[in-house]
Amino acid sequence: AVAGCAATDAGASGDELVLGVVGNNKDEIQPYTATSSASADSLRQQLYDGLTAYDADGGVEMRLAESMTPNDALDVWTVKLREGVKLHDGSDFTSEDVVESVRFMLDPEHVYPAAAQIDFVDPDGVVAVDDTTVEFHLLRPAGTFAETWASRDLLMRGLDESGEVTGTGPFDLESFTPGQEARLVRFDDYWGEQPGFERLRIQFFQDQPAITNALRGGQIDVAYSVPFTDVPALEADPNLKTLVSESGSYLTMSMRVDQAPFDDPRVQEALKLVVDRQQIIDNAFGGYASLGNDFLGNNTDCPAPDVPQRAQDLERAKQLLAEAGQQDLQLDLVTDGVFPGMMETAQLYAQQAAGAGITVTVKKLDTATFLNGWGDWPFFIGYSGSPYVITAATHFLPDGVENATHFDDPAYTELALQMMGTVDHAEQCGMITRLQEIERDGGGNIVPAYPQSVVAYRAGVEGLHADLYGRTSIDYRGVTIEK
Amino acid sequence: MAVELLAAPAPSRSTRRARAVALAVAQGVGTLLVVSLLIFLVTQAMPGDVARVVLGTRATPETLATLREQLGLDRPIWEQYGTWLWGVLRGDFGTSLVNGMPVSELLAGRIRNSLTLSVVAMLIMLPISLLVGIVAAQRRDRAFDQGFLGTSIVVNATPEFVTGTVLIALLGTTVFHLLPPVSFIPPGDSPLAHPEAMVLPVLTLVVSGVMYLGRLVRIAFIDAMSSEYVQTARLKGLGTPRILARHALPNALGPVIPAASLVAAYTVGGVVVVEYLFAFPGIGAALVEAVNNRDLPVIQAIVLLIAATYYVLNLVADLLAGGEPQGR
Amino acid sequence: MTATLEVADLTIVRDADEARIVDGLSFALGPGEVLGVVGESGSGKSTVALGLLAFARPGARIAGGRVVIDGVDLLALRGGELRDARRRLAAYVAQDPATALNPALALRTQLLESLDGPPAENLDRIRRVLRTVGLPADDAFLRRKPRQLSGGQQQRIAIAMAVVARPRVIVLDEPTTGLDVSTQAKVLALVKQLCADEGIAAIYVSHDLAVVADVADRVIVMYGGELVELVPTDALLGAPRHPYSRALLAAVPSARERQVLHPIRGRAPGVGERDAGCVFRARCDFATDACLERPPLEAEPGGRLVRCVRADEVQRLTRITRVADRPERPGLVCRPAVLEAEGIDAHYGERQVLFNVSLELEPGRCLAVVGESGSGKSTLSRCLIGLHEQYEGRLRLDGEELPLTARARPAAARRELQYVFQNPFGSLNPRRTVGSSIAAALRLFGSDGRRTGAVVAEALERVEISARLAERYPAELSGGQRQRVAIARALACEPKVLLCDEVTSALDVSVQASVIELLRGLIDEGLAMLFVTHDLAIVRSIADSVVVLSEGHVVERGETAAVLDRPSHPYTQGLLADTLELPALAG
Amino acid sequence: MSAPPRTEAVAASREPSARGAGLRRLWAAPRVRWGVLLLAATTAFAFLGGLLAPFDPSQPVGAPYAPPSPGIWLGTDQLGRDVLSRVLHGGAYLAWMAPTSAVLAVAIGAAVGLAAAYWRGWVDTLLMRAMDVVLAFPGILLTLLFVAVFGPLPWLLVTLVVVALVPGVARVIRGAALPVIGREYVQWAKAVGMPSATILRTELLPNVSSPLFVELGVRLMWAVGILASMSFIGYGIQPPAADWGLMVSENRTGLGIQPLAVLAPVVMIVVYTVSGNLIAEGAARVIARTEGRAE
Ligand SMILES: Nc1ncnc2c1ncn2[C@@H]1O[C@H](COP(=O)(O)OP(=O)(O)OP(=O)(O)O)[C@@H](O)[C@H]1O
Ligand SMILES: Nc1ncnc2c1ncn2[C@@H]1O[C@H](COP(=O)(O)OP(=O)(O)OP(=O)(O)O)[C@@H](O)[C@H]1O
Ligand SMILES: [Mg+2]
Ligand SMILES: [Mg+2]
Repeated sequence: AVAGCAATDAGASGDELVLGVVGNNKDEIQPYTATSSASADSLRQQLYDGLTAYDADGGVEMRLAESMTPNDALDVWTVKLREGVKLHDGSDFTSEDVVESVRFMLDPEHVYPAAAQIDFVDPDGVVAVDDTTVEFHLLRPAGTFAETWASRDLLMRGLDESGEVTGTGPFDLESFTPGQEARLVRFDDYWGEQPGFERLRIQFFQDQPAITNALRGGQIDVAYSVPFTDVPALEADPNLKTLVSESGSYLTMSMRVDQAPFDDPRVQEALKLVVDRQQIIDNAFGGYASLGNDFLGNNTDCPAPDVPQRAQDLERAKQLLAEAGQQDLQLDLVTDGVFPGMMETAQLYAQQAAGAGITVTVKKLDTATFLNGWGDWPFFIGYSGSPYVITAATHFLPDGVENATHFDDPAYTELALQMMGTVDHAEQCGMITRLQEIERDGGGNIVPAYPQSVVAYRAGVEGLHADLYGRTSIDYRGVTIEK
Repeated sequence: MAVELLAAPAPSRSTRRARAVALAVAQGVGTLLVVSLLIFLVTQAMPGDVARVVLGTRATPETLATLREQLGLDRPIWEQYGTWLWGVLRGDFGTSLVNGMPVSELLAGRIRNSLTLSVVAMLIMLPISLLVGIVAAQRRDRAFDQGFLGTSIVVNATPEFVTGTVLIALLGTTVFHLLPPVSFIPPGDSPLAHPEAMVLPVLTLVVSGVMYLGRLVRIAFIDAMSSEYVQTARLKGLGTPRILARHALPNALGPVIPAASLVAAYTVGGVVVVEYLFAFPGIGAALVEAVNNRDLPVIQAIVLLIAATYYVLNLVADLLAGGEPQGR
Repeated sequence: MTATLEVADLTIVRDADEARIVDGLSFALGPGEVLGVVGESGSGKSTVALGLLAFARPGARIAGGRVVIDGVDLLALRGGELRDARRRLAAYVAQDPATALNPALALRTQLLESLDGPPAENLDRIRRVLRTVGLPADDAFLRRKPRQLSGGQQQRIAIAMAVVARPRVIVLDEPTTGLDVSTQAKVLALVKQLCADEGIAAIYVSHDLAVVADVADRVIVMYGGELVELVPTDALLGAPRHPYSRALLAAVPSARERQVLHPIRGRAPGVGERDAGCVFRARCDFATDACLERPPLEAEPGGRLVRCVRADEVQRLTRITRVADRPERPGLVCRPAVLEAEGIDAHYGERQVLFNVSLELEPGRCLAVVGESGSGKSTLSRCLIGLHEQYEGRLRLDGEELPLTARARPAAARRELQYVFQNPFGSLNPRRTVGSSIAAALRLFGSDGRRTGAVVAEALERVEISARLAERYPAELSGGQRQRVAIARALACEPKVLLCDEVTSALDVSVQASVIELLRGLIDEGLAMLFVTHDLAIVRSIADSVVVLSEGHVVERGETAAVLDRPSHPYTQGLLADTLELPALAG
Repeated sequence: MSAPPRTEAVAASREPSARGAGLRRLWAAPRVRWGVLLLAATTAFAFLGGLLAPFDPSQPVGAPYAPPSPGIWLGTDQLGRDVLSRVLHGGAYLAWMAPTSAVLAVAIGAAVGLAAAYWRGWVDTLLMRAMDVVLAFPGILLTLLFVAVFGPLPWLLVTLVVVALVPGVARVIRGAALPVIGREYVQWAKAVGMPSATILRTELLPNVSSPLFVELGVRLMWAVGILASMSFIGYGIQPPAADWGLMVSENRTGLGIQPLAVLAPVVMIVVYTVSGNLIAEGAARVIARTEGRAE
């Protein structure tokens, strides 16, 4: 009731939507920076488009590309661009822009980590055939070409006359201060569906609690995401609403399977068996999750593998440990706790593991320290949010950059490469399901739950849509606000 | 005995003072140098570097090497320090390692924000502390005094984050929605243009500050009021208001000024918690993020700034309180 | 003649327990008259002085009586009226101007604030008063802060501040205690002149009989918060009728002739420690059973008041013998000097404070070092003991070269040279018992641990302190007792030379007398002593020879009698002239 | 050296003459006594409270942020753990870390302050400059840096608090010691050649015991504040440990629905700190009183 006199920020009046997200000083406007962060992502999604994109359910849709056609060997792809796409400076988006973007990404000097996702593209083999046609000559055949370009890291940029970076996205940038705020205005020549409001302000926060406070204080309209533990407090507030989506992002408790004691499958199995998944769902995710079954990837539109749900079995776990001679296993579980649920899951897991005589000590590190040991931590909390095609390559192939579990299963590798060389979606799905089965039983990841993502927003914001890839709060197609 | 306290001739006193100030400044610069060197060395010992932070989990040995080379992290640390120091001596604080922005540009707004926050807090805190302290001293051991002492014992015992959290819940989110719980200050705007954003952080600082300073004022006043010169003033037939204002106040300020300057230094350098709590875009918050990012030039600039502020405030307090800076 | 000031039954009590600090005091005072108030420390002098302005320090309360000035009873006034009265009728000068003047305010402000009326006129008045008290009256001077003045100047400002509003009565509480003799002389002359010229009645509080004798027309002797005798000054000095007055006089040393001093035994009672009888009973040589009841204050001819049942006998039976009954020490004994100092130059930083000072100390003799405040007396003794860092010269102990600093000296030398300080309140560690302080000294010089207790007791007995007090902390001792413990500590080390720096200047005359007599005894036992003082009367009582210091230079030296009777240097002559002396005694 | 004090002191026969009269006088002050008792009670609570806890402090016993119910008297926290049990366990760290840091800081600070005051000259300059350097470091920065280097180890946190507190103590004690060093008994001790260490120990130290006590109280209070704040901003004691400061931080967003999860630890922190405050207050009063009388 008192909300009427809430001291909302001056700019929030009229036709402006304010988004709150944890910010980062590292953010830049140009899309090919070394860092990836939620805040940079929320900004880039407004400024740029990709050639393709995942839709809300995990399927691939065309964006700047109108079509993608391979040759028979799958090593030359012809991309036809959408007609009439404008850059923010008013000029047309053309194939030249695509060539420039791709080459920039692939140039090692620019240290763009996501370039690893398109390492099959030959920089010199990207050719503009005409204004709206680009030919990609690949270093090796790729079946998942369209899926690959749907990655949110592979956006297309343009350059204006002065060489400044510009984009084709639904919003044009007005001002940007890293770590503080970005102001954007609607780009009226946008080729796609327009947002229903004029201005967008992205407010960057240092931490999550402040976002929650700001939302409750009426200072922001939409929170990028909220910690599950905050949800009850937010739901109790009559001025706020929440939108729950299934999510393709989840945390894992991961172990280095090439190292003792985790190289012993009995130990792996035991560590997976001690998890009381329902308790984690209820207490770490506030109920906003579904049972996880220790494989990555409910982030596709493929059906889940038909495997039994793993459940807590402390007796069996103890027995396995005894067999492996690891009765009093002592482990450090390392995390930087940056994603919601990480600390909570870690704490609950430590508590549950104690039931099988395993001593798990949770170690929270600052991000830099955590990253410094990345790849070396024997037991840590990881995070995965990319579509399975990418996940398979980066997390499970022996030379995958994010393969911190040091998983190396020849059967998996072979199948994964085969999957990436397939264009047929149904066929791909079949293979993905099998890959997931392999990692469920032999992989180093414990996936206790598949969390949902909860977006909280001010009543009055209409039209936000559930999204498997966590874009609920930053995809404003058709969103309107009423102050 | 008293007779030998003959005044030294004025000029010699002031030259002595000037020399002492010069010495203090020199020592201050030395202190800053030591501080910067220590910081530099400690950051070298920190696990992880800016390249790792920037590249995150997708780093490969090659990308790490390239980035480190681009940032100059591959050079010997003495060379890095030398370059940095040389830059500082010419007034160039370098560029942020994480986003390449000049440190001065990155911090200018934040410095202004923090400074405004501290100054406003001090400006409100000082008169209130004086008033409360004087009234409590005047009503020594009566209800007001007892009440003030009791409150201050509890409030002083309450860490600021608790006070702040309670204020947020009370005024911002849960009970009333009167004030914004988070302090947005759009970049480029003066914090003074957003008074509503300042209220809660200032209030948090002021509440703790008043309870601390007010007590010092109270004690200083009790001391001054029981001094012989106040007794003399009474015997001269002066009224209480004049005695308070003219006789007790100037003397009572003596012990209060150093404490006030300490509080001022604290509100400049130690507001991290308050800034963190209200997401106030100041240097405290910037420092935390710089450390997390291992962004050395930013860390160094902020630390030097805080250390210098502290030092200057301290010096000023010495000058105000004791005439000469102590050659400590 | 109507009295300017009339005090009736003034009673001031301690808040906590209603114990009387001042007990039913009555007297009257005419215009221009100066009334002295004397008494030992703690007798309630300051309490009376403040009470006359209807003021009581926190913790005390004026419980009854009247203070009437020009027909106005100050004690009946409240608020604005009282403030007014304090401005127009009565004024107060505190003992220590360094603390009584506000350090933060310019002189001008402090002088002006008690005047109302047009500022220009006030300023005129101030300038006139400043000239009267012998201070510059220019603007630059008026802009100064108190700490930019010397002690004497500060005290004159305080007096100017008191008289500037033309009060009828001015109360001066020991205004010269902190000053040296020449400054004291000037201040006293000023007070006398102001009272005579402006017709101000003055109450002059002091513990120094000589000062009171010099300035006052009549004297109140206070003891234990009571008025025990009120007499015209001459009558007091000639024929004291109260045993306490008599004892006080007997304890005062004279610069003119050498005499045995008679300390008053015992200790003055504290507030709340008095019983129903005569307050002085416990220390009185005349006490009888009759004194178990409190004697009334008897009015006597000549406006004299005495509170003693045996006043007549006191006056009749015992004449005060102030004759030089101590034998002059036989001339030069020509024993070899224990401690010799040669050509001492001492500095503080850039500034030189001692210039080529030489002296010799012989066993069984006392050498006095006299001089004004700041002349370098303490510095000299600090040099000898080795505490001063910046000095040159040569020292010899028993003919052996003595290193200049204490640190460099052998243990034996540090034992043989001992130092007793001016301030009895600082010379003992408050956190050690008396016994432990002495034992610490003994331990340093490797005494036999088992005998320590006995040696401590012995040392205390030597200074006439009960060995039982060894268990006490300094805070539980009186100033005189502390000073004696400090001497005992020095003696316990079996020194050959004792350096005493103004050891009595913080003590009451009665206590001073006991300490002087104690020291005298030690000298007779063969100790060599250097006695630093600014009081020529004490020099006469204790010293065999004298060195006069002025601004760091020795200006005169010789046998005590010779120097004091026939001073040759003008500086010494001036010093002697300014030294106040009780007037020649009857009988 | 102004006018000589001539008040014959409170004489004989009252106080019992025993060693440590200073401490006894402090103890006689009601505030000091209350403070010490409160401190003892809170400390006992912090150490022994765990034994009374109805539940394992890291065991979820219900839904997150559940309101109080029978058996779960203070409700649950953000992970559904029993708030009461966590509060009972949550003082253990603070209860040893805060006093340890305060005592160490006061000990080191006193040593530095006394040495600086006693030797003056370059020793003084060196020590006090060093203190300035330390003071000029924002304490929070030290925390960030060192916790990043070594991790949030309890002994490291204690060290950091000590480092943050020492300069203040050193200054105060130096200030308190300077006049004492000018006192005649110290001069005498120097003159008779008492070894410096002995002078510092027996002549100086006992005579600054009252300010030391005040410092102990004040620093204890600050130590609690700093440690709790460290936990709060995530650089102190780490989850899943039960710790009062951490509990405030963890549960503050739930303040609206389950206020007890925040208020209970807050009350404990405040009570604990008040004890330090009371001690300091009381000691300061005693000093004021004795100085007013004796000096
Ligand atoms: N406000 C007070 N509260 C309690 N006791 C007091 C108070 N004022 C004075 N006394 C006590 O009363 C006695 C007389 O004090 P007063 O200062 O009047 O003595 P005095 O004669 O002036 O001594 P001195 O020569 O040392 O100045 C002392 O024992 C003192 O302790
Ligand atoms: N610590 C010091 N630093 C600088 N100057 C000093 C110091 N102590 C004394 N002086 C100066 O040295 C001179 C001699 O001082 P000293 O104390 O020896 O005099 P005194 O004759 O003992 O005086 P008093 O009778 O007042 O005790 C004085 O002018 C004094 O101002
Ligand atoms: Mg007095
Ligand atoms: Mg002297």
